[in-house]
Amino acid sequence: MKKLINSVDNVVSEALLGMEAAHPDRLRIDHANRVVLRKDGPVSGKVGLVSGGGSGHEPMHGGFVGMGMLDAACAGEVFTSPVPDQIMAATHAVDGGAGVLHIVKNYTGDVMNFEMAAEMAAAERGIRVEAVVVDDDVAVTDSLYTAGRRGVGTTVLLEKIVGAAAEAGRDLDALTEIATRISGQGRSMGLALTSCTVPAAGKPTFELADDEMELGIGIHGEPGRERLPMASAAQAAQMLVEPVLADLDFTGSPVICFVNGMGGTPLLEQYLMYGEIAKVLQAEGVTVARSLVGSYITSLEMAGLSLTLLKADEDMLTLWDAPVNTPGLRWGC
Amino acid sequence: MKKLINSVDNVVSEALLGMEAAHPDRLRIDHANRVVLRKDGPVSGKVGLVSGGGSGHEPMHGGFVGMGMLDAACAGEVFTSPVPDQIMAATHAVDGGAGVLHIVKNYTGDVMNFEMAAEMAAAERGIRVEAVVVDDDVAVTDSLYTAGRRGVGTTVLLEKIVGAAAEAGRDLDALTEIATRISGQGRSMGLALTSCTVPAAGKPTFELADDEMELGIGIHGEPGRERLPMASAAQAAQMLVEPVLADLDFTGSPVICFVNGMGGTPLLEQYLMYGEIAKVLQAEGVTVARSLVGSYITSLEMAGLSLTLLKADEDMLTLWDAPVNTPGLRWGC
Amino acid sequence: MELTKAQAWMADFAATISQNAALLTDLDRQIGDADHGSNMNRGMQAVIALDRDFPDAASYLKKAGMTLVSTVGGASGPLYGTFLLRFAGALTGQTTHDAHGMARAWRAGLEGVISRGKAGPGDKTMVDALQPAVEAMEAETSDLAICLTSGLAAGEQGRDATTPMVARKGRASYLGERSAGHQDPGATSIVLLLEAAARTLA
Amino acid sequence: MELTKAQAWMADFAATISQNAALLTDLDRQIGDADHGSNMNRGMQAVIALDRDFPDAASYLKKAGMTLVSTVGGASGPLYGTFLLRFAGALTGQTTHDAHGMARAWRAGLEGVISRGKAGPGDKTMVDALQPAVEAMEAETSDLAICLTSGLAAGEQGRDATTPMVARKGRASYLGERSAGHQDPGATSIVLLLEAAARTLA
Ligand SMILES: Nc1ncnc2c1ncn2[C@@H]1O[C@H](COP(=O)(O)OP(=O)(O)O)[C@@H](O)[C@H]1O
Ligand SMILES: Nc1ncnc2c1ncn2[C@@H]1O[C@H](COP(=O)(O)OP(=O)(O)O)[C@@H](O)[C@H]1O
Ligand SMILES: [Mg+2]
Ligand SMILES: [Mg+2]
Ligand SMILES: [Mg+2]
Ligand SMILES: [Mg+2]
Repeated sequence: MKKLINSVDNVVSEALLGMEAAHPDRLRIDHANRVVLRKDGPVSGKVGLVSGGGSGHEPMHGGFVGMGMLDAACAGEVFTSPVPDQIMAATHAVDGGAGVLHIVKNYTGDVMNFEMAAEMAAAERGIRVEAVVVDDDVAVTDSLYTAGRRGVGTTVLLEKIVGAAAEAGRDLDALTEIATRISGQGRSMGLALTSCTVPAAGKPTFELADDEMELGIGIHGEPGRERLPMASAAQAAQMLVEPVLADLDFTGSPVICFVNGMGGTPLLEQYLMYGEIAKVLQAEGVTVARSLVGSYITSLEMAGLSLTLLKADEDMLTLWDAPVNTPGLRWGC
Repeated sequence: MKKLINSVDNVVSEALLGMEAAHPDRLRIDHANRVVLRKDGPVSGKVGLVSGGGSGHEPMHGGFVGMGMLDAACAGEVFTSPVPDQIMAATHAVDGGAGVLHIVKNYTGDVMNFEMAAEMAAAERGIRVEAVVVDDDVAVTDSLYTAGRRGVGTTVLLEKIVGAAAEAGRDLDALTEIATRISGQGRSMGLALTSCTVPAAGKPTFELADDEMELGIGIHGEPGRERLPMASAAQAAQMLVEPVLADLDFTGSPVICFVNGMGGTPLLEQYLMYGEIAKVLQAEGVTVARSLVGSYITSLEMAGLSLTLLKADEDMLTLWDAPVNTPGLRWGC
Repeated sequence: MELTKAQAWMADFAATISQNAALLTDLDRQIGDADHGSNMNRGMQAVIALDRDFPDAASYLKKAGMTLVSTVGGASGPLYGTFLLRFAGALTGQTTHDAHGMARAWRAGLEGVISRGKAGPGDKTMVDALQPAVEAMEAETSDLAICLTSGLAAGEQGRDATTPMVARKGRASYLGERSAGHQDPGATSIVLLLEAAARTLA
Repeated sequence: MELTKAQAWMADFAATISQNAALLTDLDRQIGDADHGSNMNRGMQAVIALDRDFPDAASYLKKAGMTLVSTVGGASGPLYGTFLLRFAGALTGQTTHDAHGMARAWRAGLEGVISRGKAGPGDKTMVDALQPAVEAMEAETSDLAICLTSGLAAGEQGRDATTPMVARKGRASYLGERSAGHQDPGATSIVLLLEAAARTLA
């Protein structure tokens, strides 16, 4: 394992020190609790948006803290959900009197830790907390009897859109409603060319031969659903688009198309893949109204790509276009 | 070699198709000449800024085309400078009547191809063309008798600042002057943990063992000056800062500090390294006025990091803060 | 249960986890995200770093549970934390320290895990080791040592039985059929907890 | 020089480059950026795809030079392009096709390379193969075939001599001392050009 770190135990806390040093104008960091906070928060009268999860997905979530997006992000250990103490600290810190929305990716650990934190925050301080659980990964077979789908790329789009809605002064019920709707209308699919190495583990989570790829991966370096021979970009685009469209009808409304690099795939390939994906979508009658290309929800240095489609409406598009000022996503200001 | 491509011959042209599909609002692409153009260009009365170089450094340069930065970027083959035809096409396309500035990184190929293009553009159309050659890499021993230093990270800062100055209506002489000054006041140093694979070559340019790193690398996957045992983040920060400060005195004026991922190094490590570098700079009495952290001038999927310091002044800082709207760098609008 | 026994149990478990952290992480690498060993180790190191001054075993184990909740994260933090919190709750007010009480405490812990994680038998989780262990303890309440060793033996069997299962809960469920053929990490660490108990609590 | 000879030269060079592209790229991987083979191959494929209809060798080679400038990029594009442009320029108006004229054309090409790239002998570039080759041709003007084969032999020696050199021009110069011990890719491709010439131009 080769990483630019000092010790496997301090990766997250030292990265947070660097983040604070790099963005003193926009971020404030509660180092004891490992919570990234909006510098100008809590914003009085605004619903506080709290997300978080394991580290190793940067810029998500800490890089999405700021005006028009999150109020706080809790940084867990690498690929390990944060603990309730962190989430409670974040919830208290962002409470502007209008309640707090937790944005949770659907992993057993994340869901349980956020649940415990919400129970405690409500009991201890009477803060009204709602939660939305994002579960958009079509690679996972969903059923009543399983843990359900993983939360992946839709999370980024949701944090942006709901962040804009919160900034616009919508209340907790309205935000919970639109967040739930976004989670229901987003679908993702990913593939990997390499695995990645969790610092504490010291070696790659799985091994792929030079002529293999892994289809249906999540964002924790975990193996996917299927190991396949390495495909061309055109074939790979098909493999990503097809299961997404098979799961939800994306025709008939504007779509936000998000092509995401997993961390180790250069932008050159991401753009090439965007072109291939756009071709397939056009042929399938999907109207892309907005797009996002880049490494926004990553698995450390994993090489690979994910596709997220969100069935949007005019309201969501307006919120998508609204100003956002975070280290990871910025426009309009 | 595992890459999300269709064929090694079409990587660049297909990536440009994807780029156009992803940014139809901001970019226009001359596919025959592989030139990325500002959608609303040429801007009449404004000096046109043209850069370019080998592909594989994305988002540089194509991702820096747009309001407040470049007017055009010429995309060469991967790690191969563009040809004069492309540069001429770009020069003609961006000419708004106020002349054109070529921003060239100091590589033999880039310098010669831009020179030939400038000669031809002047001869054929009478366009006034000036050039600035960026040569900021302190890893390279400089002498009258060699090709001189490579152009690396300072290029990004220069394109942003001079882009803002051009947008503000400064004339070609003023832009050439400030560009030359920036080039003289920027210094960079890089290190790599892995090499990268040029698609047409099919295998990594060099091999590094699991306990080795390469100090003093450029941006073309080429080996560096020294192979060293893998170091901690704190040591690596020293190795980057020290030769930069030894080459130019950065105390006494505000500094822009740019910590750049080479492509395969996750943001988590980049932030961690930013923190380490900030500590060393503070101890050395360097005042960081602005900072930039991210993968902006890359070597495909190379894992590694570079540090660029630019000795700025108030004018440069104001230009740095000015609005910019490109796929790769955006703020203020 | 005496405070010193509870502390010996946690100390033993912490040492065992530390020795087996690489193994647990390795199991988790195969069907999860390669962190179960480091998660549990981080938590148990925090537990043994606790002050040793507690009025009784129940308050100590409650604090240990809270410590796991606060330091582990992931799925195992809330689950192991809830286990100990409920286990401690069942000890509160118990005056005799016999096999009956022991089985009751483990049962309470198991129910906490189930109510928090919603996993049932056969879902390929720690429940598959914990539930048969608790049932075996409940069937052997004549002697505390025998109670614990039969719990351990049943837990080991339960752990082994997870190997062919297709996971329906936790991260391994994302793998679908591919999760079969790998032993569940959480079931494996539960057996370490049972081993430590058999060594220290009788 | 007859048009057909010039075209045979370029065709032979293109084939040789294509056969040796991997070798050239490999040399460039060691002290450069692993593209000299693909650069030259891209350019020469474009040259042989040119229309075959030209008034004379000079206008054909001029077009070939422009084609290299327009398709190769990097350092070798302008350098090889300038070489052929100047070579063609020296042929213009030449009526006899002898060794004198041949040497004069190569000299003109060499001077183009030097004025474009500013490299001198010992800088570990293509000049280190090209310059001795031109000098050897100039010393053997009695017979065209002998002129070309002695140029080739001197070029080979010049190429071999680049191995111990420390580069002062081109990308390899960034490596400083570490560039020593590797043969220069551009000097290597110049020898392929000389080989093709010896086979086709006599
Ligand atoms: N819903 C659940 N109920 C019971 N145990 C579970 C559940 N989900 C996961 N587990 C257990 O947790 C273990 C994984 O723990 P760990 O790796 O520390 O957390 P994470 O999965 O968040 O990385 C699994 O091996 C399994 O035994
Ligand atoms: N200034 C120069 N003068 C002459 N030849 C040069 C010069 N710089 C580089 N070369 C030659 O060009 C070769 C490299 O060509 P190539 O790899 O195609 O271009 P690049 O270096 O731009 O990748 C070198 O091996 C060297 O022989
Ligand atoms: Mg985990
Ligand atoms: Mg090159
Ligand atoms: Mg795990
Ligand atoms: Mg080269």
